[in-house]
Amino acid sequence: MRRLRLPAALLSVVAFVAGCADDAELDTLKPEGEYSEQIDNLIDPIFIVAFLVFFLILGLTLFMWAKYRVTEYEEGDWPEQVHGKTSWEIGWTFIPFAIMAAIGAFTWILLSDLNATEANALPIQTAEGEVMWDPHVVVVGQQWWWEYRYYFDADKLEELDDANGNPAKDLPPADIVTAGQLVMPIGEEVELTITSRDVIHSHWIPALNGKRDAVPGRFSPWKIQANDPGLYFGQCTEFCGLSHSRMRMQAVALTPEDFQEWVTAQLADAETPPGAEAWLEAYRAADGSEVEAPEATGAQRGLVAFTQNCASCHLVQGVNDLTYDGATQVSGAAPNLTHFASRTTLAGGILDLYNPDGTLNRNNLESWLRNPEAIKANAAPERGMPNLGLSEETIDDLVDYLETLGPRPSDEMIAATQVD
Amino acid sequence: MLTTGFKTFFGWALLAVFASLVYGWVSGGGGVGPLSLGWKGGVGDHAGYGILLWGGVIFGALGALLVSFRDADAEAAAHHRGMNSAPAGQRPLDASYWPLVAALGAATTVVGLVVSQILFVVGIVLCGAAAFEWATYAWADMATGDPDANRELRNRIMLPMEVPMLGFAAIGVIVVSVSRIFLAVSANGAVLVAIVVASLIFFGAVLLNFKPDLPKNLVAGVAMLGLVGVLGGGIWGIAAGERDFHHGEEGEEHSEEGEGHSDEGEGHSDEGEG
Amino acid sequence: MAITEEPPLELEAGDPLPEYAEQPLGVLTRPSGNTGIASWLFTVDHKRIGIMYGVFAMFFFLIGGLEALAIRIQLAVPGNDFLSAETYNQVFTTHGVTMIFLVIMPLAAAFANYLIPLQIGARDVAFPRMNALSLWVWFFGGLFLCSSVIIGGWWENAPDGGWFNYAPNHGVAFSPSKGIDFYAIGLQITGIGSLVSAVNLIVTCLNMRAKGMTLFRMPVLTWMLLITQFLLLFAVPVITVALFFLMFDRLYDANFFNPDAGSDPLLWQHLFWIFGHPEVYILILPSFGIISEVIPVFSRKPIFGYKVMVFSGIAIGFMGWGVWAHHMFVSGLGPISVTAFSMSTMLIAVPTGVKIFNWLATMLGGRLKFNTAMLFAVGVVSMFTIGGLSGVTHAVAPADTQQTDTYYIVAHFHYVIFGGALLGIFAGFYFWWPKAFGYKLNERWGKWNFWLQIVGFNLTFGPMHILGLQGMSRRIDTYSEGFGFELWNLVASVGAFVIFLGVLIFVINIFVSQRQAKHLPPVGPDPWDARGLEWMTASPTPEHNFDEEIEVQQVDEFWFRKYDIDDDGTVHRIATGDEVAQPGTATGVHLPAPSYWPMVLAAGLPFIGYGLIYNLWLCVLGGLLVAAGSFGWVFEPADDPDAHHGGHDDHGDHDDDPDTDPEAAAALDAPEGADDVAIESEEAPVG
Amino acid sequence: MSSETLSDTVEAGMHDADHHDADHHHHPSDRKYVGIAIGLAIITAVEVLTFYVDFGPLFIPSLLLMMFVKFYYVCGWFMHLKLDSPMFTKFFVAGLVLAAGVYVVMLSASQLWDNI
Amino acid sequence: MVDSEVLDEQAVEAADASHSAKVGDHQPGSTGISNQKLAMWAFLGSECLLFGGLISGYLLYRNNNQDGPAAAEIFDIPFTSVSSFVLLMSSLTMVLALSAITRGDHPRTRLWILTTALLGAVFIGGQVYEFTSFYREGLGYTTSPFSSAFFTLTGFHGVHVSMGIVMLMSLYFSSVRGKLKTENAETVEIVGLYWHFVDVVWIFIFTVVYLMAKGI
Ligand code: HEA
Ligand code: HEA
Ligand code: HEC
Ligand code: CUA
Ligand SMILES: [Cu+2]
Repeated sequence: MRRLRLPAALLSVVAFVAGCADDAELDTLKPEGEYSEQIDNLIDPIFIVAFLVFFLILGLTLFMWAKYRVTEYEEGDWPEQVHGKTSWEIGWTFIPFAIMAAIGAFTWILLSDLNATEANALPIQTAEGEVMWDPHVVVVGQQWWWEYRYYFDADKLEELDDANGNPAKDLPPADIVTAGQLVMPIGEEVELTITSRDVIHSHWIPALNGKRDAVPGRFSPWKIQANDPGLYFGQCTEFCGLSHSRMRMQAVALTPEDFQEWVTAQLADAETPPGAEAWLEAYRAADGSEVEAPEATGAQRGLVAFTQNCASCHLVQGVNDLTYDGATQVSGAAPNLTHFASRTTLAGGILDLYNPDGTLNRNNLESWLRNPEAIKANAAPERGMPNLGLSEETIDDLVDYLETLGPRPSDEMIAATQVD
Repeated sequence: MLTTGFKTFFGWALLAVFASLVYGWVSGGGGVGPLSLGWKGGVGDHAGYGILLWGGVIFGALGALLVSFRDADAEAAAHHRGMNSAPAGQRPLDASYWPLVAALGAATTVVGLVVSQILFVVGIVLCGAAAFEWATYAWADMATGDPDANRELRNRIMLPMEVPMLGFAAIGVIVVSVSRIFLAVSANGAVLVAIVVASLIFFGAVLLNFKPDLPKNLVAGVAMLGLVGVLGGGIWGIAAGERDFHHGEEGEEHSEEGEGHSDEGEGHSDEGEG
Repeated sequence: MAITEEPPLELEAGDPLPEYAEQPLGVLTRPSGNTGIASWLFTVDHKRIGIMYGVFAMFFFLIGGLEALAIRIQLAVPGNDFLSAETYNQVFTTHGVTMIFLVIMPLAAAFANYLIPLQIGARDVAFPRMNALSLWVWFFGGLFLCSSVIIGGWWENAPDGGWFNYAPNHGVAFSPSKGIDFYAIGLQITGIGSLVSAVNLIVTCLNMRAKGMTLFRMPVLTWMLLITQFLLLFAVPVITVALFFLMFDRLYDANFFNPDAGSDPLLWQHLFWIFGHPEVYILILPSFGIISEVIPVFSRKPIFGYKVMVFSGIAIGFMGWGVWAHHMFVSGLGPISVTAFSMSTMLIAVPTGVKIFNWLATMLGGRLKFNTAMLFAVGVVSMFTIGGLSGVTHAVAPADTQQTDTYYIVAHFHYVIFGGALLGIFAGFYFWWPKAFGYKLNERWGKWNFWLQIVGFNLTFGPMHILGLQGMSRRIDTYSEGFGFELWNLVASVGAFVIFLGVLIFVINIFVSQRQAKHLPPVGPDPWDARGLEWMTASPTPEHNFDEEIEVQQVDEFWFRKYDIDDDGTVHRIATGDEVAQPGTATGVHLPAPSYWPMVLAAGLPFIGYGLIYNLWLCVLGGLLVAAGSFGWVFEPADDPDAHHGGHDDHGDHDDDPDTDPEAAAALDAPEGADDVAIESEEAPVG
Repeated sequence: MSSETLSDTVEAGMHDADHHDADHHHHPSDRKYVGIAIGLAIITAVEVLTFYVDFGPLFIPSLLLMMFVKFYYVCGWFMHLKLDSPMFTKFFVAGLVLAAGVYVVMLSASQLWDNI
Repeated sequence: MVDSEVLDEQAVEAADASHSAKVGDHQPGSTGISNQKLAMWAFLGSECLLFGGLISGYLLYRNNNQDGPAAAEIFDIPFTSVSSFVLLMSSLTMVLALSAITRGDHPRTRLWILTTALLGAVFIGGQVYEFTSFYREGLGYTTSPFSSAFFTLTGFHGVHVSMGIVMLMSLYFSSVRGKLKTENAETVEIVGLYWHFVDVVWIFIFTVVYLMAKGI
């Protein structure tokens, strides 16, 4: 494929089709799900029609250039003065019209397909026992990362209403909240309800379906589906300010079994580093007053540092969910870190969290904590994560702690990631 | 050769600059602030200072223009036309009522300084208008030897400013007065007053339409009375204050947070008019 | 300000005045004369105004082009840090805004101003002073917009929301710099210019036509420009509303686009695109008109299907109003709206296709002379088609969900705008240059210009199709390795520099040709053996356009005065262009006098703009300028009274030939001719 | 309600029409204007009445109808569209129709009618 | 506000005619109609889209009053009805002015022009009153989308009326100075067109914004 590219460069129009490269993770012409395939099946023939029309026009032009070209005008050398020909003109009104009508018909059909949803029932084990889940995820865009919220109780979704104000800032509590990576079961139609807490973003996983904007104040329906397990890349495509280019995400498609496993893990509270449980207990009971902290391990110290520095914005279920009172952000939220280490990327899907060999990529995480603005231009503290001026030791401790917020993702997933 | 035009404008410029300095100081500025345009140290009230200084600059520029381009310079003109002597200038023919306005303006300004900012602004505006008109009159009256030409000259400069100003002033007086009356009386009273005022205007016009030869003095007198009535009503309205508006549930909170903005909102329509 | 407009000195009776004494004294008199910079600044001559539109637009083109180059440098390689994210966002926004509002639109306006009166045989536009007003309002508005780059720091305060500037990202909370205030107010100002000129040109087209010039004898270019003006007339107020809402939101905390108060951010998108889509046809139709003039001349055939050309233009103008939501396919509109707008968008391909095929049919069987103007025109036919076809692929809404906001869109609109509008405008430059300046542009340089531009253009924007389909988002300040974007971005960046070279050669060509022309015989009124009325007068066009009114009997009137067609279809020459064309030597034609007021009025607007952003007192100053400007205008006689006294030489560029041409003078004395001229010119000054 | 019947209701004795300059345009007489104005006033009164009296399901249709009639009379007679060049009507109607069309579609797409 | 400049422009063009005498009486355009009138009508066509946009914005947000007062709660229909009458009658006086000047009856022209301007000023006074009282009752410009849209729409209309009054006053002054001749009737007509248009817009606003607030 790669070799094909040079000749293609000579005729960029041809390269149009050939342009799909092996490493093009966002390639729109390499569908991996039902809907993206439908779109591809519609557009490929249209591309061909377009090529034909273009070559017709170009061909006619070149033909006339070859046939009728003169270098100088000679006195009296005048062609027949044709002022028009109605039959021709009717012809080239009608034929394009017919072509467009055909394209329009197929477009119409596909549009109604893409906008229809079907009710599915996927059995899911939750804490309350098995529920039948119609796969559905609420997607919330925010400068500059994505949040995914899972509600296994369909009634909760009824509470989403787009009447007044921006409801995305005040969503009902979800069973699972994650950031940057949308985890979904394969083979199922996964409905998305897309909204935003601040400006307009656009959610796009090219391999699985087209995009849909996340508009504040609106809940836009969309759906995706993946045929095979894997990691599918995405990118926010509506201009959303400073770090629009660094607002990415991935869809992680798992087999139903793996998905169940993931759900089970996510439903649990975060694990507290061994030896720190007592401190945490005391801290929560003390309601803000000083409690002597454990100093033994990095993770223990990290927990303390986290509680002091980070908990005002980041929620870790089971640790600070009692004291967390919303982020100091315009949008009112920061990524939920409860099972942070179970993702393979961080910071809006732009940094790998693991090395290819499966170890934690401390480098990335540390540099993020050292100065997020250097990695992702932002407008902190109102928008984006601020530089908190942490000491190197604290950063080390925090990384130790964050690593405990597992479980670790599977090796295949780690191998599939590699975003930078 | 310094022409009268130059002298008039330059005089005004000096006066305005001086006034701006004084104003900059007395309104609470410190040290050399007003001298350095606020660069080294403060100026009291920026708005007034700015207007005065700006006026000075404009007058100065006009004066400089006149002298450098030898506009309205009778001698230069005479020279240009190859004549030996310039024709004599002409004394002003009309009595000028601008000194009166200027005096009124000055008084209002002083009173305004003490009493209310609005009055102060009104005073400043009056002074400015008087100064400008007066200066132009004075200049135009002596620009050439021909009174007709002088009048034409004056009109050329002044009409583009006078006409819109007068237009605005006319609307402004009525709008402000009428709305103050409406605000002072009860809601139903406002309806009534509106009906009465509009009917008076309308039927007065109808009457005049049918009886065009009513004595001029009578008409003028009645019109004057009407105007005084409206104005008086307005002043009464201001004095009486607005009636109690019945606030919505959260009215209080809203009106507080919305204070500045709503004013600006209204300011908008005013600007549009300007 | 006409402070001392001829204050007559009281002279003793009987004194004879020397000639020069009639000249008013002092510079503050009403502007007069036709030399020097002042003659440009205060002119109300539609030709000078047209030329100034062109020159200013080229200046902005340089700015917009440099911004484009900055974009391309930044994107040439992955992870580049030539521009910070902050700067990049401002650069692409100003690039888009500059190119659309300050380059293509005014370039079209340049042709509209210069050519409409000439093509319909008029002496000037309906309201010459209003015409000057629109120029200056637009230009000052443009400067105001561009000043945002400098004011408050280099690239600190420029608009950064993208050219369509979606809500609520354009709010103060998300864009705290003053940039978007500049955007809102700047576009508002330029909008006033467009609106005024639309009104003016519409009245001109409808009401100033020469005798016999019925609507369906107007040249296709005039028709397309007329349609464009109607689009402007109705589209500008829509964005005016949107911009007011935005301005009030930003400056006075209104709630039009504030989702936290339950407002709908899509309101902005609707309003913007209701304006925005007609706007893209505003960009392209003038170019369609231009090549409809060029292709027949260099094919030696009349335009194929004149009426169909006109009607398809009208159809495009109409349909352009019903498709705006194709820019919102993924915004969550609801399936019914999406389907409806998808269908309506596809339909536009039909009238546009008709045009393409008619141009081809015009060339079919003709005698094609591929000089530079023709090359550019044919370039439009093929390059625009590429852009149009990719447009059709966006119109397929499901496919657009994959394409929108990727470089595939960037490719589409650069193909239609650069490959359609801009190439067409270059064709126009080469074609009408001799009419405006009296010399032809050099063909050798011209061909270099064309080929570099077309090659560079395809090199730049062709690969963007691939990039887009490979998933590269637009408006990203940088991209990572590993997505397959590296190669094509580099190619595109190289291409951009080739374009730059191409345009540079155009600029060089102007100077080269001007020097060469000194050694060449004058081009004469009709250098191309052309067809329209504009060629029926001397080159460069004399200030009064035509010596006498032309009576029109058919489309391509000028051509039919030169040629006759036999019954068997052969063409015979009956006269040469030089014989038919008017010498352009008439003197004493009474023309509208220049005026300061349009400039004074226009100058007030940026002050109001700065005032709204920085300090309301500036608004007072601006408001005074506007008020004084407009009322000064009202009280200024449209005609310069001096002209009646014969003191002024108002009649065009015959300074070198002060002696009145006896024939022309005689023509003036002749009752009918003189009356026509007088009435014509009486009418013009009304503006 | 035709304009003729409207003007018939006008009291005689309004301004004499004989000053009317017959050759200038073909503007209607003052009498006609006054008649129309009275008609408009009556319609407005009925409009205001809808505020006090319950028109039931007719509320909106009747208001729209009355609005349209007023609109028509002001444009047609006060603005002389009925008498002047049809070109003016075309310009104005073009703007009106375009505005109505475009904005109605826009509001529909914004689901305005749902939450009315 | 900027838009009002365009209006100015119109006023200017309109008033232009009054100062170049030769133009007023004879219009040689290809269509036989006057340039100025055509321009004014084109401009009014364009204004339809301006007010259409403002009205649409209002319709979209009419019920979104957040915690602030709602439309039906706050409107004072009796008062607004009187205002509407006043504006409507000013349309009558405007045509009477035109009628007078076509007859060459300058005193009556001045009378009716001045009456029109005065009635317009009363209308604006009423609007200032209305705005102030709404504000006092808790409806600030920033209170809700409804309030922003309402004040913007009616404010724009008010600015248009005010510009009209300025034009009328200019006509009045011209007439007083003897510069508004019988042959300049068209200038009065053009200002009148603008004035009636503004009235027509109010006819729309009064019905759709005020009266219908009750029902929906
Ligand atoms: C000069 C400007 C111009 C022109 C003329 C066009 C013309 C067209 N445009 Fe384009 N468009 C833009 C400028 C222009 N556009 C811009 C600037 C944007 C991006 C804005 C932004 O997001 O920043 C845009 C975006 C844009 C979109 C939105 C994409 C998105 O953001 O998702 C769409 C979607 O439908 C579209 C469609 C079309 C269509 C169908 C035409 C049609 O008019 C084209 C018709 C022409 C042809 C089809 C070719 C000739 C026809 C034939 C030879 C006949 C035979 C053909 C067939 C049978 C197919 N355009
Ligand atoms: C009229 C329209 C127009 C034109 C002509 C161009 C021309 C070019 N554009 Fe632009 N472009 C837009 C309109 C236009 N563009 C718009 C509307 C956008 C969207 C903005 C947004 O997203 O908000 C955009 C966005 C856009 C992007 C996407 C940015 C992004 O999404 O991140 C890119 C990227 O490559 C780009 C590149 C270019 C290039 C390389 C050129 C080149 O063709 C430019 C070549 C020109 C020159 C190099 C100038 C040469 C001039 C001279 C030498 C002048 C000399 C004259 C004198 C001295 C008198 N443009
Ligand atoms: C003022 C709020 C704020 C504070 C305090 C804060 N963060 Fe963040 N954090 C954010 C935001 C917002 C993001 C999302 C940034 C983005 O991707 O653009 C984020 C992202 C992160 C991420 C990446 C999450 C993911 O899943 O992609 C990590 C890890 C993180 N923060 C850790 C920390 C730690 C550790 C601390 C304390 C030392 C901290 N944060 C303090 C706001 C905050
Ligand atoms: Cu989020 Cu772009
Ligand atoms: Cu479009």
